[in-house]
Amino acid sequence: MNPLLRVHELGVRFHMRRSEVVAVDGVSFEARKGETVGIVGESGSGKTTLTGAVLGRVPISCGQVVFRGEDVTHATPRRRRELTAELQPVYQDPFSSLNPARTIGQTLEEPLLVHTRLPAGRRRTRVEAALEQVGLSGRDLDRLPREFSGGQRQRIAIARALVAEPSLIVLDEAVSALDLSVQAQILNLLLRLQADLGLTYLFISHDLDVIRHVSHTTVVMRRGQVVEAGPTAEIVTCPASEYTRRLLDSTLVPDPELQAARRGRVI
Amino acid sequence: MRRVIVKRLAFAVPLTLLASFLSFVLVALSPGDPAVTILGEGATPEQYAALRSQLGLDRPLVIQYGDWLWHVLQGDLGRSIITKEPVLSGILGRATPTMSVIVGTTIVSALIGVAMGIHSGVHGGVSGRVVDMLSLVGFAVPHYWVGPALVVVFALGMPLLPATGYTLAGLVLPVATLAISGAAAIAKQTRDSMRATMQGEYVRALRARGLPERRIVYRHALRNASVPVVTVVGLLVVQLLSGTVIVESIFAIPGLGGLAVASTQQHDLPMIQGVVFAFTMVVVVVNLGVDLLYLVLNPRARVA
Amino acid sequence: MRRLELLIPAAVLTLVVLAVLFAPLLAPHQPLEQNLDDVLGSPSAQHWFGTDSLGRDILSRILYGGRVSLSGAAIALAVFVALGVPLGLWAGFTSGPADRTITWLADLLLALPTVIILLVVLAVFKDNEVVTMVALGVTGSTSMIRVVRGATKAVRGQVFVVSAEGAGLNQWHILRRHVLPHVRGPITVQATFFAATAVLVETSLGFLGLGVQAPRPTWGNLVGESIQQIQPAPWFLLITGGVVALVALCVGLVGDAIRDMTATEPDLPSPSRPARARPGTASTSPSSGVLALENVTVCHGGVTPLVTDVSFALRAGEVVGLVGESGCGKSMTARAALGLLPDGVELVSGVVRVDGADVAALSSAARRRLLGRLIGYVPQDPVPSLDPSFTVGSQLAEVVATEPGLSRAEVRERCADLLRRVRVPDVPRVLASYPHQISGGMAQRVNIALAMALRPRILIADEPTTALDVTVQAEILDLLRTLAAEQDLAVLLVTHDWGVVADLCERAVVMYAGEVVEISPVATLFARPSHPYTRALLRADLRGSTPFSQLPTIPGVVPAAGAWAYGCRFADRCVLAADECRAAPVPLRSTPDGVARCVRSDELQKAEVR
Amino acid sequence: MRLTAVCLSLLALGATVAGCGTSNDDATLTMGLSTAPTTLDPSLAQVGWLVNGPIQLAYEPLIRMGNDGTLQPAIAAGWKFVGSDNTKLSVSLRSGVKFADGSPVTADAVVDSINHIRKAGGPNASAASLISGAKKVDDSTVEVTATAPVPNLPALLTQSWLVGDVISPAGLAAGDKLATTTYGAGPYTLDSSATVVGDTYTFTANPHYWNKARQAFKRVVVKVITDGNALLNAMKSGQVDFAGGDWAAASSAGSAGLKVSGVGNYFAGFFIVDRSGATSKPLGDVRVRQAMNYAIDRASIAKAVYRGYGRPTSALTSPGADSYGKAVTEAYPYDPGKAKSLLAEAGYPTGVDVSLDGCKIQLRNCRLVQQAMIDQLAKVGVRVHPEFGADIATYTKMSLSKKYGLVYMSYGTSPFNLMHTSLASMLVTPYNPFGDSIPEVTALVRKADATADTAERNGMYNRALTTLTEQAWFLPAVNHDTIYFSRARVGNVPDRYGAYISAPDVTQFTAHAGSQ
Repeated sequence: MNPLLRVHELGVRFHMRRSEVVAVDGVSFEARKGETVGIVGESGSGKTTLTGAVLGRVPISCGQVVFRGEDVTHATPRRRRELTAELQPVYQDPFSSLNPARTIGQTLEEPLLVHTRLPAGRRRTRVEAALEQVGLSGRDLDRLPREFSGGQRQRIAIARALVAEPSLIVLDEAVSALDLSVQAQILNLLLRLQADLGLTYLFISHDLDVIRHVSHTTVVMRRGQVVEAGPTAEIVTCPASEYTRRLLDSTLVPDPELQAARRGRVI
Repeated sequence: MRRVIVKRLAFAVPLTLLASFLSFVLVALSPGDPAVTILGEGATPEQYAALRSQLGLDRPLVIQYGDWLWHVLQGDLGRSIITKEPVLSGILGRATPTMSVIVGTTIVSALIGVAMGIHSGVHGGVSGRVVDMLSLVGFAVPHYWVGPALVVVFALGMPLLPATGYTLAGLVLPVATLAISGAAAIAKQTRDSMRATMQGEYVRALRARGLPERRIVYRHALRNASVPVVTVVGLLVVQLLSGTVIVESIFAIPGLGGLAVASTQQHDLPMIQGVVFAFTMVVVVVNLGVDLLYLVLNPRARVA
Repeated sequence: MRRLELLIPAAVLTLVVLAVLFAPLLAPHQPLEQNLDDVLGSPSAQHWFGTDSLGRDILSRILYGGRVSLSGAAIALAVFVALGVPLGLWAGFTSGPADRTITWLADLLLALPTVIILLVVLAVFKDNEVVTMVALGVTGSTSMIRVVRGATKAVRGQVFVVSAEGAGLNQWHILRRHVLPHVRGPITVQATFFAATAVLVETSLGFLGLGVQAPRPTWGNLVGESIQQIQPAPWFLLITGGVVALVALCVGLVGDAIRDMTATEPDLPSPSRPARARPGTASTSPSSGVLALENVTVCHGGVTPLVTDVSFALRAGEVVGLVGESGCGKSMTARAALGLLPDGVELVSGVVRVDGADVAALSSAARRRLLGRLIGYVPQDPVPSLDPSFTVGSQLAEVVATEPGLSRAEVRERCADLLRRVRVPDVPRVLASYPHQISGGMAQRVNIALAMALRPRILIADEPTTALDVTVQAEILDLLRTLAAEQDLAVLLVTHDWGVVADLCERAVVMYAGEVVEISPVATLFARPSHPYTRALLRADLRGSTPFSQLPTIPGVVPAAGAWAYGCRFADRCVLAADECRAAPVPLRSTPDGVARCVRSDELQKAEVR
Repeated sequence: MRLTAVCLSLLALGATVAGCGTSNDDATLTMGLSTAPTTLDPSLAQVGWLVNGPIQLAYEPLIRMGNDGTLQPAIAAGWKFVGSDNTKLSVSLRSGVKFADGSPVTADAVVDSINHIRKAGGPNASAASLISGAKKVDDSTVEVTATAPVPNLPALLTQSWLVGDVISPAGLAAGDKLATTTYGAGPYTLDSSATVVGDTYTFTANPHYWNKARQAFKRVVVKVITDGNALLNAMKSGQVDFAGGDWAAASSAGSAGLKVSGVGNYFAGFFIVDRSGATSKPLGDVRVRQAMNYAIDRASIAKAVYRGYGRPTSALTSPGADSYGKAVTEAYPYDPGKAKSLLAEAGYPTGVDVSLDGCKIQLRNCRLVQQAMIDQLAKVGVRVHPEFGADIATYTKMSLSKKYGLVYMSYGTSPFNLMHTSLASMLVTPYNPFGDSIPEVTALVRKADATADTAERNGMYNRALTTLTEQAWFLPAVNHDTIYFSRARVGNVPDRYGAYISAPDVTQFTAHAGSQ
């Protein structure tokens, strides 16, 4: 089966005044339909630039991005806009990713205005359906973002991504700013949606624990390069690279004894 | 730092050229005739024509401008058509009073405005409201209103200060007139940016380190809040260049504003060009100064 | 109050505009009607504002004159907005060549003397008010361009704009729907101030004898005429200038009010319900610790409780975690302990003791001396918590030098030493660096060094590793652990991460909805939580979960401050909740080695065992 | 540290500024000007304004016109017409007179100066053009010849008309510098180092001046203060000793202890320049022009606008002028009824429309007079449509464009032959842009010019003026004074000046002993 998304030897360079910064260097991976690719890395690893390149927001210096068999590396702006129906992002901060001046309904119908010619009534139905999919109600349409909690806003952001009925959702640190209990709710939601709708996720996170929970394959990045990639289970159990091992060792375990043991301490 | 200076100066050349060309064309296209100004009302049309040709005013505009530019490049700003005074000495003679008014106003406005702004921004509450109100009143009351009122009170009522003229004491009233609105604008900006800065995380951290509040406000917050204030001060200086006209008239100060008005009305092209040149230079220098101050105040701007 | 500040000037302005609009109906006299036998008459019953130099009624002339002047200002304003807004949006939105060109043109306009431009326009167009005001709008538009450009650039970077682009919206839609509404505030402010400026400039031209010529009245030529008559009739200028000043003031006030209304308010809960008195609970913690909070209650605006009845204590050398989700009051508790509550938030009751002394009883100067010397603070965001304008060295020296009697060299050596103690490599370079030049982890070390500079006995760290990478987080936690052990430091660690608690803390204080729900040693807490919230929150942690499995969650959300239930605040989300939970406020009860605020702790323990 | 730097620069600034201050001691006369002189060159200066003050200070005329109007010897010790037709004037020069640079004033210098000014083509061209030449008769005698009989030829050689101001040979050779420096033999000489062109002109006593009695001050400072209120404030606070003022401020100045004196010779009103109906046909009808004259309530305007310093007049003449006669000044009493019936008679019962080249600058209350007259004309059906030039030059150009039926009038009394030349001869001037003339009036004036007997000559001038007034070529409203304020320390300021004096000659003032 052909992968839904194939990224091949992707490179992104930024030209500063005097120097050139290589933000992403020769990154390759594939995302199959209905599966999740987790991209994990610390700050400066180039993971955000990578998503930008996939979404067409950052100019690609070399390599290829192939979506559904189509080379979209240098797609025209017009084609890019069409592609947004298929490729939707969800960002980290639920407080700033929704326009505070517009109602939920207005924000959610935007993708429909762009990608469809549905009449207002049908648009509303679709938006309500999306809201219900993420566990909110159609009654919330006319409310403003500030009336919702952080978790609810992230649900709304997910609903916005769902409205256009995409096949791939890029989740850029989508649960990093959430509290523990809310994070669990959103992860549950994402997993359920994937199962129900056959969605493909590109899941970006600095948190190896989150990646471990949601992704089928994992790409570990550092300084713009892939450190290692492969099935998640393999990577977290027997990492091939020293860096991945250090990442794993650095994660904390919510168990005092275990944690003390991991840190080589005795209580 | 050198980059900024070079960039600004490189920017200054086309700016000066375009500004001078635009003003040249604009003024030349407006009605009015220096020949009539010189010869008065009683001359014959032939005499006017002869004088115009003697002054070179009958040539095509582009030639006239090119001629002017050629001389400027050789360091010669020419002479006034009307008074025959060398433009350079005319500008310099007028620039000193104007610049003293501007510099005085800027300093006074900045001192008062920043003090008021800090007070309002840090303490807020009623005193903040009072500062807001004062700055609005300062903004709304016209100069032609304040100026004469100050003269009546301080020069005629209790003769503390001279009513007119360019002396150190004579600068007090004009500077006061202008500083009322100037301080208002600066106070507003200072208040807004102080308020934002005082909510910054490092201010909380500084407090948590037990530093005295005065030190936090004046050493840390003020410095970080000052970048937009510097912008406003820079704009104030530029606006004052034209803004002094009224005050120069009220207090009989021989300045650039009055010169701009008079030479425009007399169609004195070389003099107007000189004024525009001086204005542009001030704008360039002020912008450069503002940029350099940014660098001093904001280390993040230094590397890039 | 806010509304009045808008309503009063708006009402005055409306009155003026209406009066001017209906001048033919309202004016008591014809504006051109002369009476040479009654020139410069003082205000009287017949002529409320007196008469001018040709015996014309000043009130009527002001009313009619306003039609020219106010419509002139409206024209200038229209040009100002029509030119400044699109260009500013364009420059701010696109950046690149368009941005540079527009900025350059705006600078050029700034360099051209406005006086000369207006004079030339007046000369070419024979005192045509419309053209003059258009010219004024054009020259003024630089400021609008600058402001709109800046505001647009700020909005441009916002995530919701990026999201909208991601949703496939084209630029026009994004500008119209997402950028414009947010730039509207600054635009309105600029526009109102320019409108007032336009009125002032029009009359200033009148002062210089320029602009529309008499007999047709305008505010400008009325001002011009009244200036000429200032000697025999000073009230003439008083009135004409006064009308101008009044209008300018009201326009400015409206602008100010609009700015205040559009300015983003800090996200603090608004005062809604008065804090209900909780039944008194005995101080459960011994006040023997270096830091002790006793029944601390913190309110916003004097009425909305943010933290209620919090008591706990720290012993020297002990690391205590303050755990909970956002909105539970843990940060506010930490700030109450520091004595640095935000504006509008205050300690309503309870005592904070540092080394046994009631902090509230101290003078503010003495309280400040505690900070740094007895209590150190490590913030959440390491880089923004350092002043960007000073080098690390100078910020360190500033704190170190508060200790008297140190020479410069000693101060310098102490600073270097402090950095070495927080294991900063390459100390000289870091000392000379500005905050933006060092990494987050390094900045957090600097923050810790700053907190430790005066050798405090207590360290309050608010989510000190949340903003850091995991590898760095481990190092910082190790550092804190070492410092606590070596210097016998009491550490209060605010965190939402069970992993951090497990790694570093000996005891944990769990907060929910503004109150302490459980205090236990961490070993007990993780093994046998005594409060259902603790248990639920521990279970929600995905570490140790089966991949792709549905995680246990807590239904609902943390209630907002002020919207807390009368009984158990967690009852609505609790699987064990019974009627008795909702009946009355639940006091803290002792558990085998701590306290918990649950009436069904015992059932919980049983359920846990099962 | 930065603050210190600011303070230091502020102090430095203060020092420079303080250096520019003017001291106001007894030996210094400070006079205020409301307009900056465009030039210091007598050959290019405007006649008749106080603006000429600086020139009067530095240039000695052949003959000095006293502030009372009498002609007094100056460089010329005496003068007389040669023959009886008023065309040739013999001027004998005083010996030992020197220019400020120390060189002697010779007959050659006088001849060269007169011929230079005559040919300079300055604003004074119309008066200067009456002189056809000057020639040296011997070392102490110069003969000045007129193109036609000019009975007031001696007056042209006074400082009032500038032609007699003698410029030194060095000055004649100086070119453009003549505009910014002085080269005269007058009582004072310009101190360029203490002068800011357009703002402050400082004059010091000329050590070579022939008549020490006329040097009342060691220094004369001329300050330009364009704003009338600022000028008055400067006087009230003692910064300025003598300056022109405004009618509106007269009473306030008087109560502040300033002496108010009036120079009475200006006419305010309109020239009806389109007498053939080119711009507006009705103006070609004398009845329409007369109707306009009947429509003006001159007494009210005089009182309201000039506050006791203006008199109604129907004709362009003042008491003391050669053409004066009471009857002609009262030719058109205020009679709107008659104005309407004249208009109806001329075939315009619904009124007429005329254009006006209006006055915009602050010139002798012109804007108020203009508005008052437009209002009064409108009441009888003459609708005036004004346009305004931004400055005098534009105003002049507009009137010469022949597009306006009326031209604003702010005009000073002159000897009648000069007035006739610029108002009613074939000459095209801003006051007579269509170059109109009435042959019999011209003939009468020519005849008068050649008449030696003063009374007979003045009678003929009056008849010529009466004809022009009856033809309603002009629409004067008020004959008004211009106002001058002086502080008590200035002496010898006359209450009234001579008829042709348009601006006081400050060199005739004295320092009032013991004042201040």
